Amino acid sequence: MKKTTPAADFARGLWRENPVLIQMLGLCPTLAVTNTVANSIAMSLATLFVLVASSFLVSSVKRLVPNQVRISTYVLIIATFVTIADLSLEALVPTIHKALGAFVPLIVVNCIILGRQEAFASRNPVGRSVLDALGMGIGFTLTLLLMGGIREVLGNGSLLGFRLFGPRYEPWIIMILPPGGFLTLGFILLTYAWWRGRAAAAARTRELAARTRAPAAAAARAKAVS
Amino acid sequence: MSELFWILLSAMVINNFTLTLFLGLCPFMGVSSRVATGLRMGAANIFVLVLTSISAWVLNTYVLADAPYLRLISFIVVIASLVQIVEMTIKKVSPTLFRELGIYLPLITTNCAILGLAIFQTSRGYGFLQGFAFALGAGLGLTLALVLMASIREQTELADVPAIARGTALVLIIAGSLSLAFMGFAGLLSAG
Amino acid sequence: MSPGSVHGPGAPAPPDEPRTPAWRLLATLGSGGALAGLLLVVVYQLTLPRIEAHKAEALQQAIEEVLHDPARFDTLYLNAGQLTRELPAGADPRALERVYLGYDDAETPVGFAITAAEPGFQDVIRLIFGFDPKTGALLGMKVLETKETPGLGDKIEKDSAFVSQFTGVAAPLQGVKKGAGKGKPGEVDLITGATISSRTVVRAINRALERWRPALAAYRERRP
Amino acid sequence: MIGRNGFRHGVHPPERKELTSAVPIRRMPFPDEVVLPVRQHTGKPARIIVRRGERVERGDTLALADGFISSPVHASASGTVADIDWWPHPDGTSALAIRIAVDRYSPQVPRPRLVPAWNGLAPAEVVRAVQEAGVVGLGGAAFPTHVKLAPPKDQPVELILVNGAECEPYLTTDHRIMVEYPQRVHFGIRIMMHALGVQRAVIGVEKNKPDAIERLRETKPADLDVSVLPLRVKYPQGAEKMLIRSVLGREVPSGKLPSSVGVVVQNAGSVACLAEVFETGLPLVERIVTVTGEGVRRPANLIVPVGTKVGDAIRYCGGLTEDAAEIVFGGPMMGISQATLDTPIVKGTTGVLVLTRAQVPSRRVYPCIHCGRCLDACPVFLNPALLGQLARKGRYREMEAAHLADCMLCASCSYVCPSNIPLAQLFQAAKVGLRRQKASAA
Amino acid sequence: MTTPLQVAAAPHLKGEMTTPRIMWGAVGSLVPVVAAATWFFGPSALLVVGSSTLGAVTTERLLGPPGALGDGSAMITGMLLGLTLPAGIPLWMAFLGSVFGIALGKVIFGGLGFNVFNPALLGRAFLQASFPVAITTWPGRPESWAALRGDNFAFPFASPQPDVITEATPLGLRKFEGADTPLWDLVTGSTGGSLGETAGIVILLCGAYLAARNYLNWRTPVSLLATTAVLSGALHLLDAARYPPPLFMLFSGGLLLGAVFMATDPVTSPVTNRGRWIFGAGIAALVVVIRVWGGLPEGVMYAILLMNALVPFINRATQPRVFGTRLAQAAT
Ligand SMILES: Cc1cc2nc3c(=O)[nH]c(=O)nc-3n(C[C@H](O)[C@H](O)[C@H](O)COP(=O)(O)O)c2cc1C
Ligand SMILES: Cc1cc2nc3c(=O)[nH]c(=O)nc-3n(C[C@H](O)[C@H](O)[C@H](O)COP(=O)(O)O)c2cc1C
Ligand SMILES: Cc1cc2nc3c(=O)[nH]c(=O)nc-3n(C[C@H](O)[C@H](O)[C@H](O)COP(=O)(O)O)c2cc1C
Ligand SMILES: Cc1cc2nc3c(=O)[nH]c(=O)nc-3n(C[C@H](O)[C@H](O)[C@H](O)CO)c2cc1C
Ligand code: SF4
Ligand code: SF4
Ligand code: SF4
Ligand code: SF4
Ligand code: FES
Repeated sequence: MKKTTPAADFARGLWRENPVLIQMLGLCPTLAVTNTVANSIAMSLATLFVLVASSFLVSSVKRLVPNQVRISTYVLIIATFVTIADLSLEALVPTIHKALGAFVPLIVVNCIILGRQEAFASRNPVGRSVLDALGMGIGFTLTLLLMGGIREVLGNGSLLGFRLFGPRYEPWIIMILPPGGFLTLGFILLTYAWWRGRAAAAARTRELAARTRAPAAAAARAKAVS
Repeated sequence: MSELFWILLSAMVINNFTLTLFLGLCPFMGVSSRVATGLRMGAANIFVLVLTSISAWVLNTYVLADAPYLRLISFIVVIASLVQIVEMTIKKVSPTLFRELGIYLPLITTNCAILGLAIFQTSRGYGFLQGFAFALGAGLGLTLALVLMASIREQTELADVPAIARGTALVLIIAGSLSLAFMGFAGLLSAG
Repeated sequence: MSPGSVHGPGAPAPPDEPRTPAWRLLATLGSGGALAGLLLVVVYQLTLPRIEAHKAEALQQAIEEVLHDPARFDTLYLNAGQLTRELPAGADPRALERVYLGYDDAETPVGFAITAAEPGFQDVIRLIFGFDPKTGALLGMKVLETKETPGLGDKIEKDSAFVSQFTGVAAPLQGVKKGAGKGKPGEVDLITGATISSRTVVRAINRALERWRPALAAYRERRP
Repeated sequence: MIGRNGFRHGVHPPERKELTSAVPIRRMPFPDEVVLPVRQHTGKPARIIVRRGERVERGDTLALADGFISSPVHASASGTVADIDWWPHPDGTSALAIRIAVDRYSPQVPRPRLVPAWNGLAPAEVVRAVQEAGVVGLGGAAFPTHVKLAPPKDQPVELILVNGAECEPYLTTDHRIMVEYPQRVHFGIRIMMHALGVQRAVIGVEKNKPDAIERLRETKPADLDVSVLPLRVKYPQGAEKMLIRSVLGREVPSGKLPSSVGVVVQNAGSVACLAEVFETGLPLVERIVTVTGEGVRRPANLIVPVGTKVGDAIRYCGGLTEDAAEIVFGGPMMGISQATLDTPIVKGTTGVLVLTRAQVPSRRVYPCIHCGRCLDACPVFLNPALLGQLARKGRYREMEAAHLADCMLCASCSYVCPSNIPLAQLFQAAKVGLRRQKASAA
Repeated sequence: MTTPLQVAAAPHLKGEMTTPRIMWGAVGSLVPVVAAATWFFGPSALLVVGSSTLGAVTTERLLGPPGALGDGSAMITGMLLGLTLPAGIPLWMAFLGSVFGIALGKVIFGGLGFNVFNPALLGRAFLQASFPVAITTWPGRPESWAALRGDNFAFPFASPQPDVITEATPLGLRKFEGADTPLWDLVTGSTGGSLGETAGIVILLCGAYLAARNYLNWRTPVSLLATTAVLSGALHLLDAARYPPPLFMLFSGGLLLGAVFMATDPVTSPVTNRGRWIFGAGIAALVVVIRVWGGLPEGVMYAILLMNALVPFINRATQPRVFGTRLAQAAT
């Protein structure tokens, strides 16, 4: 793996390799628990905890673990941390634990976590692994917050429980129902692709402008494009 | 009987694992571009789900009664090992079947539909038969969603889908529409 | 996304460590498992009291609500068609169905709290209700778990006008469209727009009562 | 045994035959130049044996058949070989062609009897004579006739089916031949029966040509087992698989030839031509074409020397009208539109159709709306909607699996498609693309 | 002879039917249905249909391929969506439903011809899942024809004011109160319901016109209506008290509108004739199941959407047998 800076290790997961939006991993929790912001926060914090803790441990013990039982060991480690997170949530915030339902235990099989162990923590030093896990976890958190935000605002007219639009707002209940999960993520991806398409078009125009050395004309064209 | 039927129907269409509970989305997104693949994946899923339901019931009844905190670990370990054993058996006994279904087994082992089934079954306190109906319904529902999605995706390959929607975004919108359509089954058999 | 890319079986193994003795594999897994188990036991023990407390509190709250703040309550187990206060020897309490019997300050029983469940519009609705066998009337009802549509079906939980009807109404209940009641005892107005969910509540209570009535009656007779 | 089931599906385009159906066949004067492509038939192009500047008489061989599935080319007029070069071909491409500057005042008398008299010839000798006379099918595909007269031994022919359907709108060539030369049709059948050793023949004629049916019946020789069968007016009744289905109620298996069900199908004009060749002793050097359409001033049925440039034929018919817009070789359903008036009329040219501007509006193509009309039109029960979508995406292999090979490019599907999707055109391109893909894979 | 020659591919003749003609023909035959809705429900009907049509057309114009409005299909989507809504629904909801239906039900698949789900029904399903109360509030009939029914002019994104008088639909009455509506009322349309569902006779006449002009394939509605009649007839024979009679099934709810205008959408129904028979029968079976055993009183919309999802499958299963292949198969 190419040497990167710590900042890059951390930043990777936030956007460029965002686990949900770019890598399409961990879709189940992303869709299932994001009908309110509070649930999104709890879920992503639990995931973040499991991810960072597992990365730390996996990276620390990577030399001790024979290759053949690598995966089994990782799963064992992850399952342990997930159970801890599950029990802690149940003890501390029982209402949210109830709302998340089976999805906390299901963090065990979240593709992001095992994926990072395989792809990163098992090959890199502890510090970098933790940074990577933090980045990925925060990237996951941001996505869940975005999803939860959109769904709660439209679906309930509130954010974190606070009414935003007053009592006359007619909530779009679909947004907190299952179809709303699919549609919201689809819509986010569409917006992202549209934005990228525009950025690419703008870049092409700039390049063209530089090459033709006709700044004025190209600027006019760029304006027309955007 | 009618309770078992309702459990099966509920897991299959009313609370479809994929379209309303969001379980097993990764195979749903990843393996739903061809109907033939989707069918095989679905069949493999039904098989593993039933196996899971049985093992979870055994574990819950005989092993885990006093150590609920080991539930997750033991589910994972037992399911993974069972699937592995089955996989090896199939490979030995019927190489054809292995080619058709076997290659999907390791992919399924650790997906959340499987673990989710075990967890739901536990938290709802299903007995053996109830668990079996639940697993069968979940598997059939998963297959239904997978195959519908695959056939629609094959169709959209021939469409002039705008560039920004190609790929996952379109699949999600289709899934949302399917999920919307499946809402028609809500309340089935419970209105009487 | 490439299937199998993040899960073990599909991932290519790094080429180092060509041969590891079996005992090392077992030892690694064994010690890992042992450590994990140990850790979990510790966390479990640490969190258990709070979790149990939450659960007990939730139960207590529900019972207090449907039995209107009894002084205390007993858990009665159904064993071989009989309600017993004491666990039969060797029986696993988790396997037995139960009801709760509340008492007022004078140690007079005020009624039973009974849980019930029926499939509603989306999924199973779970609820608990208080029932007084002496008057044959309900004491109250509380929904424990529902996945009904927010804004519609969840009114069975949130609509106080609906919930309050279950206090004092005579069993068996009869769900009627709002305003269509004929003033008969046992009538409960259903919720417009959530007819199914509200009717499920009525049905769940009726079915539970039908099932429990013999045992409840028998228990009352045997009481000193 | 003869069933009148008809075939299923198909379309009913307006017939427009009245423009020429009553116009007697007329000989056109020799033009100043004829252009004879070496590729006027299905199979290998003919091998040229003349040089520039050489003098040739009408009926002389200019190019020899190159193998069995090939056909020679004969001079259709006396004159000098002016040039041998690439020239626009009716199929839209260019092909090597021999241009002959026609002798202005030549009587155009051929050399005596280049083709032997038929009686007394053994079947194999008939086949050779037919090949040497350059006779090919005149129904459009220009398949060498002698090949059909020598079918594989394991597929015995029981019946000769003469195709007098002429289902394409506008065209009246076969119609006029059957009305004016019915004896020739019967004589041609007699020759074919002899060559094939077959006793029975059926002439299928669409019911919109009652005069042809009547004339054929009147003139039937008593010793010949020929029956004339009126057919429903429906396009593509003349496609050989449809014709066989209509006449015999049999389906030619997918990918097989008519001989697999014991039938040889020959166009009525080809049969008459066969007779003419043996009657006159002159090889195939002229043919009958309908020059028609609203874009021609005086539509007619003409005998023209093979190789006549279409411009010359049209000029003879009074020229183009002001609003003429498109010149089509063949009928409106399957014909090929021509970019130039210099394209020669060849052996396989059944007609020249000139359409006006009002008839060929530019049509906006809409996406397929899955209305299913094309499925209801396709006489071979393909799914043109699916094939069209696959074609747009270049997925030729899947088209192959969807029986692209069975498509006969009849364009019934394109005709009915409300979205104006050029289905048949897409399928033709796909067939070419598929062949290329396979060639490059091999 | 200097005329420039045009070169085009065969065929050089074309049939009369064009896609815009089919679509505008459907628009034209929806006009009487809208008129009937206005007759029954007053100016609210025009407002609601107008708003949803405006939403559809605007979205198609902004997001769709250039010139897509000329084919008329967006207009149909908008009008049909409007006809499936109650008269009192806020106009902003009708508009939003069309925007959703066209944007995520049609444009995203590539526009006309490529969509899998019926855009009008997808828009309605979206509205029903979003605003289940507003979309099942059937305002009663005020004394004056010209009065608005319900809060059509609710401020965008705000809830409608609760309507004073509401009435139940025949299906709702049947399902939740076990009450029957006289058949005569159903046929004459003097019942509650969506704008387009009470005008049964008009819908049938328009459908007959469309079928006669070959704008729609008659097999789908015939199969749908016949299967509904047979299935509900069988149930009714089993237990006349529990299961409604076939004529009630046919004339209540959106069955006729769905059968004539929605199940027949060429784009989202099978392309083969055999497929159309299956499609219609499948919708009918689902409608009967949902109406009889489901939680919702009406199931036409969901039934059509569910069968839409099966269309690729039906198409695949009902490919015609290619000419000359039966013999080939027999030989091998
Ligand atoms: C998206 C959606 C969600 C629904 N959720 C519920 C629900 O949670 N509970 C319920 O009883 N009915 C629910 N329904 C069904 C209808 O609101 C209700 O059964 C029907 O309109 C009967 O109306 P009524 O109660 O006014 O007679 C739902 C319908 C839709 C479209
Ligand atoms: C769509 C289609 C329509 C055809 N219609 C006719 C027709 O009307 N008359 C005809 O003689 N040949 C027609 N043909 C050609 C016949 O299939 C067959 O090739 C021909 O009759 C054989 O005779 P020939 O070799 O003498 O040309 C048609 C072919 C196709 C593909
Ligand atoms: C009420 C009505 C309105 C119409 N509006 C339009 C229109 O706005 N744009 C249009 O292209 N065709 C419209 N048409 C259809 C045209 O009359 C004509 O049928 C169609 O454009 C034919 O298209 P083509 O020329 O591409 O074959 C309308 C038809 C009717 C009945
Ligand atoms: C007979 C007929 C019925 C139609 N039905 C619908 C419909 O139910 N919903 C709709 O959105 N469009 C309908 N359309 C219009 C068009 O086919 C539809 O918008 C396409 O689905 C868009 O690709 C119909 C068109 C015709 C000709
Ligand atoms: S098995 Fe894992 S990687 Fe493969 S599709 Fe399922 S979740 Fe994704
Ligand atoms: S398609 Fe034309 S050339 Fe062919 S048979 Fe019919 S009329 Fe003759
Ligand atoms: S062109 Fe081909 S696909 Fe079209 S109708 Fe003719 S045979 Fe069928
Ligand atoms: S006729 Fe045209 S629009 Fe209709 S299904 Fe065929 S290709 Fe599609
Ligand atoms: S997160 Fe559910 S299958 Fe991957």
